[in-house]
Amino acid sequence: SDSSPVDPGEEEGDSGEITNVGLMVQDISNPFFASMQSAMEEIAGEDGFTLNVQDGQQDLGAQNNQIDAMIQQGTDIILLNAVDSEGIGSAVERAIDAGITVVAVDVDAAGAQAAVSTDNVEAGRQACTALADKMGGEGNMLIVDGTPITSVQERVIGCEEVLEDYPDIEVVGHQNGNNDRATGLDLTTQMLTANDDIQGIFGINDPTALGATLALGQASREDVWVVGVDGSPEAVTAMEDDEFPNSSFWATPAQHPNEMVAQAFEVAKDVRDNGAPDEADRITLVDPSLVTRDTVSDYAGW
Amino acid sequence: MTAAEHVPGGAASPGTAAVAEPLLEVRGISKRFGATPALTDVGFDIRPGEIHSLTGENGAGKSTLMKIITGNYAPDTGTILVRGQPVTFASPREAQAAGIAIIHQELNTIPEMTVAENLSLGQEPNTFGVLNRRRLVEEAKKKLALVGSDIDPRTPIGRLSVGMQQMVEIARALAEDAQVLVLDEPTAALSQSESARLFALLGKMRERGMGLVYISHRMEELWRLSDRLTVLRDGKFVGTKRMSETSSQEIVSMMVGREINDLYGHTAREIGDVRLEVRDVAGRGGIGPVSFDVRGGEIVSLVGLIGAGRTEVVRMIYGADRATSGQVLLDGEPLRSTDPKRSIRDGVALLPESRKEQALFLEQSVTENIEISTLGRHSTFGVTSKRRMRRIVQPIWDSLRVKASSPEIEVKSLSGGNQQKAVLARMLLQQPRLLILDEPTRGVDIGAKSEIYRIIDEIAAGGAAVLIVSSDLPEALGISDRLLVMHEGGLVAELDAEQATEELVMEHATGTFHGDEREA
Amino acid sequence: MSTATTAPSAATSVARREERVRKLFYWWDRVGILGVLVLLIVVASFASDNFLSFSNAMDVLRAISINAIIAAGVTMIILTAGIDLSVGSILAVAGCAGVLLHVAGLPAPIAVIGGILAGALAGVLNGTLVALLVLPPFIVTLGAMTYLRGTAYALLDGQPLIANDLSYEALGSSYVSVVPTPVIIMLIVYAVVWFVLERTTFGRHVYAVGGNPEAARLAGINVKKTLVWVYTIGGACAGLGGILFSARVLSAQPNAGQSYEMDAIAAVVLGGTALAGGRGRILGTLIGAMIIGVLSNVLVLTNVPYFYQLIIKGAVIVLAITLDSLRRLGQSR
Amino acid sequence: MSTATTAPSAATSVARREERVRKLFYWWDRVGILGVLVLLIVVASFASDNFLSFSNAMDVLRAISINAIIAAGVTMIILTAGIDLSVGSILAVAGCAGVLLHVAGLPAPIAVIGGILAGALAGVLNGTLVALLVLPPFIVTLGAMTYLRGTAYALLDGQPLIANDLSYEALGSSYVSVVPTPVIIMLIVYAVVWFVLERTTFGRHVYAVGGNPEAARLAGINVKKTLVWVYTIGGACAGLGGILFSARVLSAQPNAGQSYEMDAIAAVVLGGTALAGGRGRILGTLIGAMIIGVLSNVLVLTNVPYFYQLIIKGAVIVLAITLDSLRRLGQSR
Ligand SMILES: Nc1ncnc2c1ncn2[C@@H]1O[C@H](COP(=O)(O)OP(=O)(O)OP(=O)(O)O)[C@@H](O)[C@H]1O
Ligand SMILES: Nc1ncnc2c1ncn2[C@@H]1O[C@H](COP(=O)(O)OP(=O)(O)OP(=O)(O)O)[C@@H](O)[C@H]1O
Ligand SMILES: [Mg+2]
Ligand SMILES: [Mg+2]
Repeated sequence: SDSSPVDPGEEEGDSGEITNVGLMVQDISNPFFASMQSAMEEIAGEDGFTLNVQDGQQDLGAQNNQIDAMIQQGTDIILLNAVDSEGIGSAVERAIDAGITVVAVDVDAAGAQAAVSTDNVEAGRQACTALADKMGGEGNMLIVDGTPITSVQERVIGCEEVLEDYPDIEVVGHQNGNNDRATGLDLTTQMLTANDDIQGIFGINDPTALGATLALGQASREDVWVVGVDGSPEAVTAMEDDEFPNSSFWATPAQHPNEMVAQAFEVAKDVRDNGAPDEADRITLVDPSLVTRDTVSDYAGW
Repeated sequence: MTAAEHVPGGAASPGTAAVAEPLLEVRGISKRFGATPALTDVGFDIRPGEIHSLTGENGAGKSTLMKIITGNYAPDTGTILVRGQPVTFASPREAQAAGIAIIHQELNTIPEMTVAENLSLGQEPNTFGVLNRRRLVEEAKKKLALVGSDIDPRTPIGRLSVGMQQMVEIARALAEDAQVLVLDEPTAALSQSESARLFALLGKMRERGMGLVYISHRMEELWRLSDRLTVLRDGKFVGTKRMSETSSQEIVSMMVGREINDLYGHTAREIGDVRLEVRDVAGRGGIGPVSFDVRGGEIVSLVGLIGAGRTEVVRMIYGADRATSGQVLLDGEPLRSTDPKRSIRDGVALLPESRKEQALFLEQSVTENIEISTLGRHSTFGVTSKRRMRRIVQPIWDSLRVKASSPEIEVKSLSGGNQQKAVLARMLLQQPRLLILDEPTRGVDIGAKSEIYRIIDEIAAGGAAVLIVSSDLPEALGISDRLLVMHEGGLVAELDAEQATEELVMEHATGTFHGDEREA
Repeated sequence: MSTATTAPSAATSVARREERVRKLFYWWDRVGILGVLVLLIVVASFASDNFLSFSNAMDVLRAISINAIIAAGVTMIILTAGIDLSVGSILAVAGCAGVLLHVAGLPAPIAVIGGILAGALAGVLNGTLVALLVLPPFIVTLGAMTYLRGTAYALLDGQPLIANDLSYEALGSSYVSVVPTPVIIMLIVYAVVWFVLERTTFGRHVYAVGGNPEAARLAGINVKKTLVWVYTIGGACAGLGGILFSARVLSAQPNAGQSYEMDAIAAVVLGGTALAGGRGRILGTLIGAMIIGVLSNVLVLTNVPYFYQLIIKGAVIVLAITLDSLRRLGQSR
Repeated sequence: MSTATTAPSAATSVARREERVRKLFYWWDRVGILGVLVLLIVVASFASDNFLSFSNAMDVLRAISINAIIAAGVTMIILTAGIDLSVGSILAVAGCAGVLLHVAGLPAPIAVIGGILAGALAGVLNGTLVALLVLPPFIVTLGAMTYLRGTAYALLDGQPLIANDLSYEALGSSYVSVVPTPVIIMLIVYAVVWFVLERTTFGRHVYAVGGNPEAARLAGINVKKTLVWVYTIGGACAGLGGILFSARVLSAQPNAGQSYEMDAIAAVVLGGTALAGGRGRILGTLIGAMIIGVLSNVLVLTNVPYFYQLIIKGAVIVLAITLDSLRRLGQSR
């Protein structure tokens, strides 16, 4: 629908050479996305292209503008981690019209030629299954939710799906923080006051869950188990008993941002050489793998 | 006092028809602000073709009464009659529509806007809300012509002097076909020549049959202008007199409830050695170079027309503005005079020209306002003590006879004259060797004035050098030992106060002096 | 300019020259920050080869269009010595309203007007609280920022609402000849606001209320009414911004526009409008918005790492206002 | 009070009574928003059974401690008619500095002081630009907010730095008897700031500079120095906030403190300090922070869904300032 009379991407042409790659993430201060960045920097060093990393600051408007600037820049490939998978669609269309290969990473992006993404619903399922089992299938739990963005919401959906199978588990508190340690800590502290009798906590990502863990430690609460999502290095630390003795962190479904972004880059190259895959193969879904205290020693990490 | 010699304007004025129905009359007006009764059962009227003056001490309720007449405040009780018909004004607009306009004590202009825009404010010429800019300027020119002014209507009004801004406000009132015009201390910030122009204009308005209410603390102006005079005291009506049937003594005693015999309170002071030496001080905008001395125990006035550069000179001495060249010595020691903080430490105090803009912290208490410059002196390692402060402030507070319930109330709730006393108290606390006062009695009532003069005299008697900038010639002549006259940035004459007359000073100040008795 | 006309008297010619100088100063005083923008553009075009192209210029303008439109309304509000922190949330609410109306099957013009009206309505509430209850605008609009954000979420139950067939999509993505439609809309908004501020009685009242509310009241200006209108217009501008946002991303995003208020205020203040009210020009705001837009654009184009982008952006904002203030200092000497 | 003393004259006793009434008004005027807080607490204790408990009270106080400490510094800045939008970013930088010093092996006191100094340093820069170059504080600190955030990211390469063995952890999580340490620190900060503002010459200068800068200069106050100090203290308070933050979350978080400036300013303004400067009390700020804290707490305790929390929070903030302003209107009648 974009009828731009000026089409700067065309001049560059699709000469097989990749000189310019853009990596767009929702929130660079999250270690998860930073891990994507360092993985791509490594590849850029080997392959000799310029990497342009942009932080979306959770703002769809900003990501729109960044895509426009990348079009100007003559970017060859955009690896896109969208703030909103559907809302970014019109910008993706502009980029593709300008001859850029767009591959979505972690969360799908409408219109992207291909996507390599984690199944966030599955991650939520894994986390809450682990938690429910650890709780012995009964008791009260808290959900420390995050900002209303797709990836976060999908995890909660997955979790709630699982909990339907555990009628004896009740969610007695459900509050939204900012996906970070500090709000995870504050909200959990207050919810613990509101609800004395708690056995489990689900945090929508590792920073949030670790905040909840700190809250339990500061309130000297034992016999409460926490699960997060991501498989981040700090979560690993928290699960390794000797490093973090009082930790109540139980499990985290590991996603692999570094592998994911590398895979997305391979897919992008493939798209450039052989054209976009058909609808059935468009999405490469990477299943998360659950890491618990019991299995953490076997986990390679990011 | 020369004021009594003036012929009361009213006696000669043909417009004064004693029988004419009042344009405006108020009866039994009362108004309280919280617990403070500002007005109690006051009556007042104004007839066509007269100037009815209103006077009384600071805080007597003059401005409040006028604000009621012009629809700014609603009275608690009482009636307002316009040409015999009772009215109530819900807003200033309604009063204006009834032909009643006011020039407030404080300027009510919008500094960023042009003269034309200010003149048309609220009733801009427009077609369906779209400004007609040509008519805006044309109408402004016409309105300005009413007051005989030819300033460019496109100048931002903030660039004009206070006097010029006031003329613009008067033009606005006249253009609205006001029948009654209230002027609340219009000359407080005006120079001699600007005042003269204003008086001429008022005379014309009176001839046209308008009724004018004129509020002032300046006795000579009251004599010069008024047909009748009403005095308020503590919010109560004291009396209305025809000027032809009263005397200065009577008016003063009506105002302050006692007689003031020696307004300027001269004592025999001992003039000491030279304290202040100003050597070729020059500043931006063609000020100076000027040179003069002030001795210990001596009171010297710096006089001249508005814009003559007096304020500039004293500000440079104080270090508020930077001098481009020259030197200032105090007791033989050069003053670095680069910032006020230093000057205060060196024993120089300045009472600035505009108390609201340059001296007062309106939201703070009277005590806090008084002690601000001497906090360092009266604190231990930067820690102040309220009790100690009160002990220091109290005697000065008492001696100044400030009219307020307590030194702890906010200074903004004081009347103008009492605010001025608070600033003066700040200067006193500094115990300066050189005291500079820029327009020290602007807007101050006669009772307070006499107290301020007494204090100034006492300070000088204590050995300080006192330098006063005053636009009030009788005051300058009355209080000082010596006068320095400035004209267009330069010092043109030095006169002995005993021998000088208003006429002589004006000749020097306007640059029309041709005699050869020039001393400076 | 023609020398053939009869020679004017020396006095008139001096007067004319003075008039010209006066006009020049007037102009320079008003758009002086333009110098900073030009400087930035020069630096930018050296820093990146891709910067100085027509299509990139259009990108920059399109990128700033929403912020600039919001900032136009905020300029009026700040001129009255007020502030509006709720514009970002208004944008979200208006976008949601527009898309919901579209989804409800109403024609495009109705959806667009509905969104703008939703913004205006939020502005009416802000203005009423500020004007009639004499509350500090900062807190009123901070509260509004919070409850309107909640409202946007509640309207859509927290989920973005996708509308790939959005009836007013053209507002976000089409072109008028070679110029993107949002840019055209932005220019129209500025032309209108300029006209309102400079050429209507209402505009004079806005300046008067900000310059000296007491004098304005005494002159018979309805200060409260003026304030309510100004916040309403501010809300309508943010509402239009929300419509454009939704048209650009083809969806209603309840979390859209977060922290946009800061960008808008930055544009206004960079543009020379005083937060104390009464002084400022709408054109300055456009230039302020452009400075921010050019800066963001060139930082992406030159591939500066994100952290350093922030450092440079912050520093340039401070530098811009410093240059502008030095100019003003120099002028007053 | 003793009736045995010789009876004072009627006049003195009336004067004494008036003095008492006056003092009451003085006090009420200063902490009037306290009434709103009390009302909120009453409502909250009906809304949630868990609200009125000692441990929850401590939770609330601990939750507000960082915001309240930042707001104490911001109060001083606002009293001078300034503003500081950079406190959130300063918090991040200071937290990073503290943790980095710890990681570098320096003892806890050095790390703590280092963090606070980092904050103070950022404040010095803000203050210098505001005071010496006479730039608008809004833009200066908006710029600082951006470049300091970038600095925090750059210091840690964008990643949180976890320090589970943080040497000064006790500041964040320990208790003094039954009171959490951050709460004690907050109370100390308020006592100090109260003393500085009310009992020192410097405090008087702060009010004077905010009330009338020109008069302050002529009264012999070094306005520029006062301003630089105020921003420095503001920076130090935010720095202390950053140290407490890092001690609480056992890590340096470069994205910590985002939008904290708004919470701090809201506390200050709710507490009755005028954004125009020169008028306000530090105790009001503490109460303002508590209002925000109690509100957030009770919304969590009653498990209100997120969207409605936002709506209620925004509405209550507006309501609180409305109640406070009605009180003031009533008083002046
Ligand atoms: N808005 C107000 N609120 C409270 N008190 C007020 C207000 N305006 C005036 N007052 C008080 O009412 C009294 C009368 O004040 P007013 O301004 O009318 O005096 P005035 O005669 O005009 O004095 P001045 O000669 O100093 O101008 C004073 O005690 C003053 O403090
Ligand atoms: N606001 C202003 N804008 C421009 N020029 C001014 C302004 N105020 C004063 N000036 C100019 O500064 C010079 C000195 O003014 P200054 O105020 O020192 O005179 P003054 O003799 O003290 O008169 P005043 O009675 O106003 O105090 C004059 O040339 C005057 O025109
Ligand atoms: Mg008065
Ligand atoms: Mg002067």
